[in-house]
Amino acid sequence: MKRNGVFFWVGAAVFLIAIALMTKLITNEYPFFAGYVILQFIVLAVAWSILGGHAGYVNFGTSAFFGMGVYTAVFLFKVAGAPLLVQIAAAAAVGALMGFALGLLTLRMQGIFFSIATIALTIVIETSITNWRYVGGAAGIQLQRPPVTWPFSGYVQMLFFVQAVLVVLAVVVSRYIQNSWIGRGLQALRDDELAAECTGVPTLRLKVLACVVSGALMCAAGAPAAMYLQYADPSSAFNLNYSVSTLAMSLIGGTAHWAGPIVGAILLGTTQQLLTVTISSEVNVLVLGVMLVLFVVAAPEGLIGLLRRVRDKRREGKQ
Amino acid sequence: MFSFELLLDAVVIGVLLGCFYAAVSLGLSISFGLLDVPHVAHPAFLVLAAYAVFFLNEHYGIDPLVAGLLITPLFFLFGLLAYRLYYETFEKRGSDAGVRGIAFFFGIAFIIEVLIILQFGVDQRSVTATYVGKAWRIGDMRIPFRLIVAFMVAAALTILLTLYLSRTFMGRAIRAVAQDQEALRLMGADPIRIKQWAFGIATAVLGITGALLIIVAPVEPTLDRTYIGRTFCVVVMAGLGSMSGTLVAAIILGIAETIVLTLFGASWAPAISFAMLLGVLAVRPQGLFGRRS
Amino acid sequence: MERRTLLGGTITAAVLGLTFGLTSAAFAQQPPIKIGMSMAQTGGLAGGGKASQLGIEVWRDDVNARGGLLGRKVELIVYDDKSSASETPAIYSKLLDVDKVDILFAPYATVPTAPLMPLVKQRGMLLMGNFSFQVNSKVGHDMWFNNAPWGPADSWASSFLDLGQKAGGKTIALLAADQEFAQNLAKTAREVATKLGMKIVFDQAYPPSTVEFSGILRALKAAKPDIVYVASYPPDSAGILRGVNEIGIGDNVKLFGGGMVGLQFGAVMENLGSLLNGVVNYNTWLPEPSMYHEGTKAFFETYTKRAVEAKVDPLGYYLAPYGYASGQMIEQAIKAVGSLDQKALAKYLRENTHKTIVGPITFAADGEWKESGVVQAQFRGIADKNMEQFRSSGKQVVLFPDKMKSGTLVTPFEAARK
Amino acid sequence: MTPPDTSAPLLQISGLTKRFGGFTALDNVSVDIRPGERFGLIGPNGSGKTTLINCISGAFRTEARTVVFRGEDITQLPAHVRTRRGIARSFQIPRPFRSMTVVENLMVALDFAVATDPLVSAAHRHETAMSILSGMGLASKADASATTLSQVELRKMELARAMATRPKLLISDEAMAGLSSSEVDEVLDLLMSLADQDITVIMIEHIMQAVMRFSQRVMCLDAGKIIAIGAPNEVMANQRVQEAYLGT
Repeated sequence: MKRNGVFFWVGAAVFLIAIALMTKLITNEYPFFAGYVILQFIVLAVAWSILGGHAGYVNFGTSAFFGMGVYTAVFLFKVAGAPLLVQIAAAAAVGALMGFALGLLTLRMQGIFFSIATIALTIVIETSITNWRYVGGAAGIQLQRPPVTWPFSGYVQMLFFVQAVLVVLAVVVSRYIQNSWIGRGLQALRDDELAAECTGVPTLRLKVLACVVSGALMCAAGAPAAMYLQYADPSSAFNLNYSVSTLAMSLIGGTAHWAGPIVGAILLGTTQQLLTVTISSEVNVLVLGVMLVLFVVAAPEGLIGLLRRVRDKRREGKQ
Repeated sequence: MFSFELLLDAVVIGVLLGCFYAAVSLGLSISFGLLDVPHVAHPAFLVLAAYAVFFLNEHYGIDPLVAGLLITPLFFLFGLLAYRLYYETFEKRGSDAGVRGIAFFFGIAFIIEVLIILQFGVDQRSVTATYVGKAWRIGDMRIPFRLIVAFMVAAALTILLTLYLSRTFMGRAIRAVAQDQEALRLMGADPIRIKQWAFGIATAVLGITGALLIIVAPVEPTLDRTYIGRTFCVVVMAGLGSMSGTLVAAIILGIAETIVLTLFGASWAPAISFAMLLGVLAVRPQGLFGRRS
Repeated sequence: MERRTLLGGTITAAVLGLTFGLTSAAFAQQPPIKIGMSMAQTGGLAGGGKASQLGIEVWRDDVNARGGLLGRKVELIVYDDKSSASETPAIYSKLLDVDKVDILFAPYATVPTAPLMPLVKQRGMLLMGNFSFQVNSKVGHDMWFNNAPWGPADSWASSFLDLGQKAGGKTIALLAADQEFAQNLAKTAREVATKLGMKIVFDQAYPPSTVEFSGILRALKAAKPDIVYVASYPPDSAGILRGVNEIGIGDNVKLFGGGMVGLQFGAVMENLGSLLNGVVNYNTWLPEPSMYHEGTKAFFETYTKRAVEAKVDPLGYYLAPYGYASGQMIEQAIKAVGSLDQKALAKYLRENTHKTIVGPITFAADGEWKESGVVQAQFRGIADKNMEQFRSSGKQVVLFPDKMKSGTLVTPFEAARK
Repeated sequence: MTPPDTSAPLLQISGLTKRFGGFTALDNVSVDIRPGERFGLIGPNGSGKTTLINCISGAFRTEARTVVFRGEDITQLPAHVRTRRGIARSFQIPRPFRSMTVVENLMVALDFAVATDPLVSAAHRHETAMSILSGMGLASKADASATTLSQVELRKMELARAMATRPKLLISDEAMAGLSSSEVDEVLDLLMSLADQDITVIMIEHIMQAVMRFSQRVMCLDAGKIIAIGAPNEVMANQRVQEAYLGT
C-alpha cells in the first residue's frame, strides 16, 4: 500500500509537470483544444464513478451537473467578471448543493427509479435555464475572455492546465474514497443496502456524501467550458451526449478501480476526437454505439476487469 | 388570456395527446414495467417502425395504419431476437444487469439511428393519408383527425392488452413472471420463454404505434432522444406494468402539458411534466397505480 | 505495482493522443489552396449543412475546372461538428494548426459558429460566415463576412411587418421556438413591432420538443391577431402548419409566417404540399425570373444532379447557392489580391461589390450584407406530393423587396389558403 | 451514559404495534429481555417474527418508547446507530456483501460499527477480524470471495460479521434453515458460545430441538400476538402453541 502511495503521488506530480511543460513547449494549439476535451471527460467519468461505480447509483444527470457548472460560470462572469478560479469554486459549491439534493432522493428511490429521477431533474433544470433571460436564455450568450494571466502564454493553455489539475484532484479524491472506509461503506451498500445499514454503515450519509463529492467535481469540470467555448447555450451545455459518454467511458474502463474511468475516458475520448477529424460523419455515432454494445457484452467489468482477469490467469499459471 | 373555452379545449386536446403518449408507452410498460428490462432503445425501435411505415407508404401507397399492422409480425420476431440477445448477455449472467443493460440499449439505439440516417438521410419524413390534415368540428371546437386516430388506437391497444394479460393463459403467465419467477418455474413453465414472448409482444405493439408516431407528427432519425424521457416518465408514473394505469398517467401528462402550453408560459411545458414525475416518485415511488408496495 | 503502470500508461496515452496530429502536418506537399470548415453531418442541422456543403463542393469543382486559384488546386477540408457548439473550437484549431488551411469557412448556423468567432479574431483569420445570425455583433471581428442575405439585424422582421401594416394589420402575435435562432428573430420582431406602433397580443416561446400544436394555436387564435409572426424550426414548422390547417387561425389574420425555417427545404415542402398555400415566409432564393443571375441556372443543373446521389435536399434553394457564392467571393478576392494574405483579402471583400450567382453582394462594416437580400414570398397554388412544382416560377410569389416583386399579397390568410 | 444496572432489562418492548395498510403484523407486543439471556422466538410463518426483528433492528420505524434498549428509547434511531449501540442481526436469507472477500465483509463491521479509534491501525483491525473468523472456524476462507461460500459457511460468516460489530444483543433470524443436522449442531454450538461471552441472543428458529436446547425462555407469536411465553417446556406444552403450529 505505502509503495503504491509513493508511486501514485510521484505519478500525479509527473503528470502535472508534463502538462505544464507541454503548455510551454508546444506552440501548436490544437493539442490543447483536443486535450482539454479529453481531460474534461476524465474528470466527468471519475466523478461519475464515485457514485455510479462505488455506490452503484446510476446517475443519468451528468449533463445537468455539467450544464449547471457552465451556467454558474456564465452567471458569475456576467454579473461580476469573476476570475476563472472563482467560477470553478462556485460551480463546485453549486454542484455540491445539487448533489446534496440528489442524495436525499436516494432515500426514496433506488435502481432504475433513481436513474429516471436524474433524467427528470436534468430536464427541469435545463428548462429553467432556458427560461432565464439574464444568462441568455434559449438564444445563448457570447462571452469574451479576459486576458490570460501569467505564467501562461494563451488562455487555452491555461484552461488545459486547470482541467489537468481538476483531473488530479478528482483522481486523488476517488482514490482516497476507494481505499478508505468510505469506499468500503459504499461498496457494502451497493452490494446490499439493508445488510450494510445493519452492519453499522450510515448508508444515507455515505450516499449523500458520494453525491455531493461527485456532483461538485462534475460541476467544477463544466465551469471552464464557458471560457473554453466563450459561448453558452442550453442545448449544448445540457447535451445528452455528456451523460451517455460519461456512462460509456466509466463502463468501458471499468468501475471496480479508480483507474478504470480514466482509462475509459482516454480511450473513448481520444477515439471520439480522432473520429471527429478523420471519418467525421454519422459513422462517428455508430462507433460509439458499437463500442458500447461490444464492451458491455464482451467485457462486462470493463478494461480494468479484463486486465485483472488476465493477471489472475497468469498468476494461476505460475502457481 | 385565460378563458373557460380555452381550458376546455386544452383538456380535450390534452386527453387525446395523452392517449398518443400512452400508445407509444404501452410497449415499454410491458418490457420495462413487467419484465424489468431497462429498454432505453424502446423509442429508437419506435422511430424505426415509423420509418418502416414511411417506406411502405411512400413506395407502395399503403395506408400508414395498415402498414403499421403489416410490420407488426416482423417487429414481433425482432423483439424475440432482441430479448434472446439481452437474456444471453445479461440476465443469464446474473446480477448487476442494470447499468450495463442501459448502456447496451443506448448502444443499440445509436446503431439504429445511424442505420436510419444511412438509409433515409437526415431529412424529416411524414406520411399521407386521408385523415392527416383534417379536423372534426364540434361547435366552435375543432379536433384534428390525427389525434382521434391516436385516441382510438390507444384505447384499442389498452383494452386488447389488458384483456390479453388477464384472460389468456399466456397473459396471466406474463403477469406471474413479473411477480415471482420461482413460483412459475415450480409450476413447470419456463420463465425465459414467457419473458421472450412478452418482449416480442411489447415490440410488436411498436409496429402499430410507430405508424401513429408518423401520423401525428413528422419523424427524423434522432427523434427517439426526446421520447426516452417521456415514455419512461409515463410508465414510471403509472406504476410498473399497469396497462390502464399507463393510459391514465399518459392522459394526466398530456393534459398538464397542453394546459401549460396553451394557458401559461409555453416554454415551461417540459419542466412541468418532469417535475410531476419527480413529485410522484418522491411521494409514491411505486407509481400512481403501482403493483409493488 | 499495478497502479504505477496504470498511471504511467495514462500519461503516455494522453501525450500520444495529443500529439498524434503534429506529425501529419510535417508531410505537407507543395500545396493546393486548402479551405477548411466544419459542417453538421449529424444532429439537427445536418440537413442544411449537407446541402450547403454540396453547394461549396460544386464551386470547388468549377474553380478547379477553370484551373484553380493562383495556379493551385482548391481543396476542401470538412469535419462534422455534430450540430453542437462544443465541437467547433477544437475542429478549427485542428484546421488552423495541423491542417494549416489557407482560408476558413464558418459552419452552417449560429450555434456552431459562435464559439469560434473569438478564436478566429485572435488568429487574425478571415472567416466567411454561413447563415449565422448576428454572431459578430459582440465580437466585432473586422474580417468576418456573412454569405447570408440577412443584412441589418432588424430588416428581416421589418420586411414582414411592413407587409402586414400595408395590409392593414394593427395587432401581432409572436410564436417562436425556444431555441437560439428563433428567439433572436422574435426579439427583433418585438422591437420592430413596437417601433411601428403595433400591439403585441400574443407572445409565446414553445419548447423544441413540442409534439402537438393544436392547443397553443387555439390560444393564439383566441388572441385575434391581424398578423402572425412565426419563428420555427423544420419539425415544428410542419406541426404548426398542420395544426393551422386543422383548427384554423381565424378570419382576422391577414398575414401568417415570417420566420419559419424548413419551408425552404424540398422534403418539408413536398410533405406539406397544399398546406403551404397562403403562407408568407422568408426566403433567400426562389426560381423567380428576378432572382436568376449569371451562372445561377448552370449551378442548379449541376446541383440537382448531384443532390440525388448525395441524398441531400433535391431543391437546395435555401443554402446551396450561397455556399457557391461564398466560394465565388473568395475566388474574386484571391484573384484580385493575387495572394492569400488575409488582411488584403478582407480589405478587398469589404470595399468591393461581388458578382455572384445570388446577385451582387456588398458588405457593411460589421460583415453583414449592406442591404438585406431576404425576400418574403407567398405560397400559391401548391399541390400535394409534388417536388417538381417548386422548380417553376409563380409558386412562391415574391412580395418583398419591391425591386424583385413578382406579385401582390393575397389577404386575408384564410382566403389565400384556398 | 451510566452503565446499565445488570438486573434491569436489556431490551424492553412495550405495546408494540405495527400495521401495513390494513394488515396488523404486530399487535400490542410487550416483552422484556434480560442481559445475558438466551431467548427463543417461535411462531408459524407470517406470525410476525421477522417484523418484530425489523422493528428492533431499525429496518421499520415504530412509535416512540415502544422499543427501549439499555434504558434508552431507540425508536427514533436509524438502523446503523442501533447497530453501534449494540444490536446486531443475521438475515433469514443470507445477505453477504457479494463483491467482497470474507474478511472484508467483517472489516465493514469493524470500520463502521465499532467506535473508531484513530490509533487502532488497519492492520490491527484486520487481526481482530481474523481472530473472529478463526473463532468461527472460517479462517481458511478469509480471502475467498463471499460468493464462493457454501450455505453453512454463509451462515457462519453472517454471524461473524454480526459479532464484529461487538453487539450486546444478537438476533439470529433462522440461521439454521436449510442446513443438515450436523451443521445445525455446529451453528448451535457457535451461538451457545456467544452467549457465554455475555452476549444476549434472540434466536428465531423453526427447528424445535435447537430452540429447546438453546433457549432459557421461549416466546411464541401467532398473527402478531404473543400466545405463550416462558420456559421452553411450558411453551411447547401450551395448547394454543400446538394449535398454531398444527393449524398452519
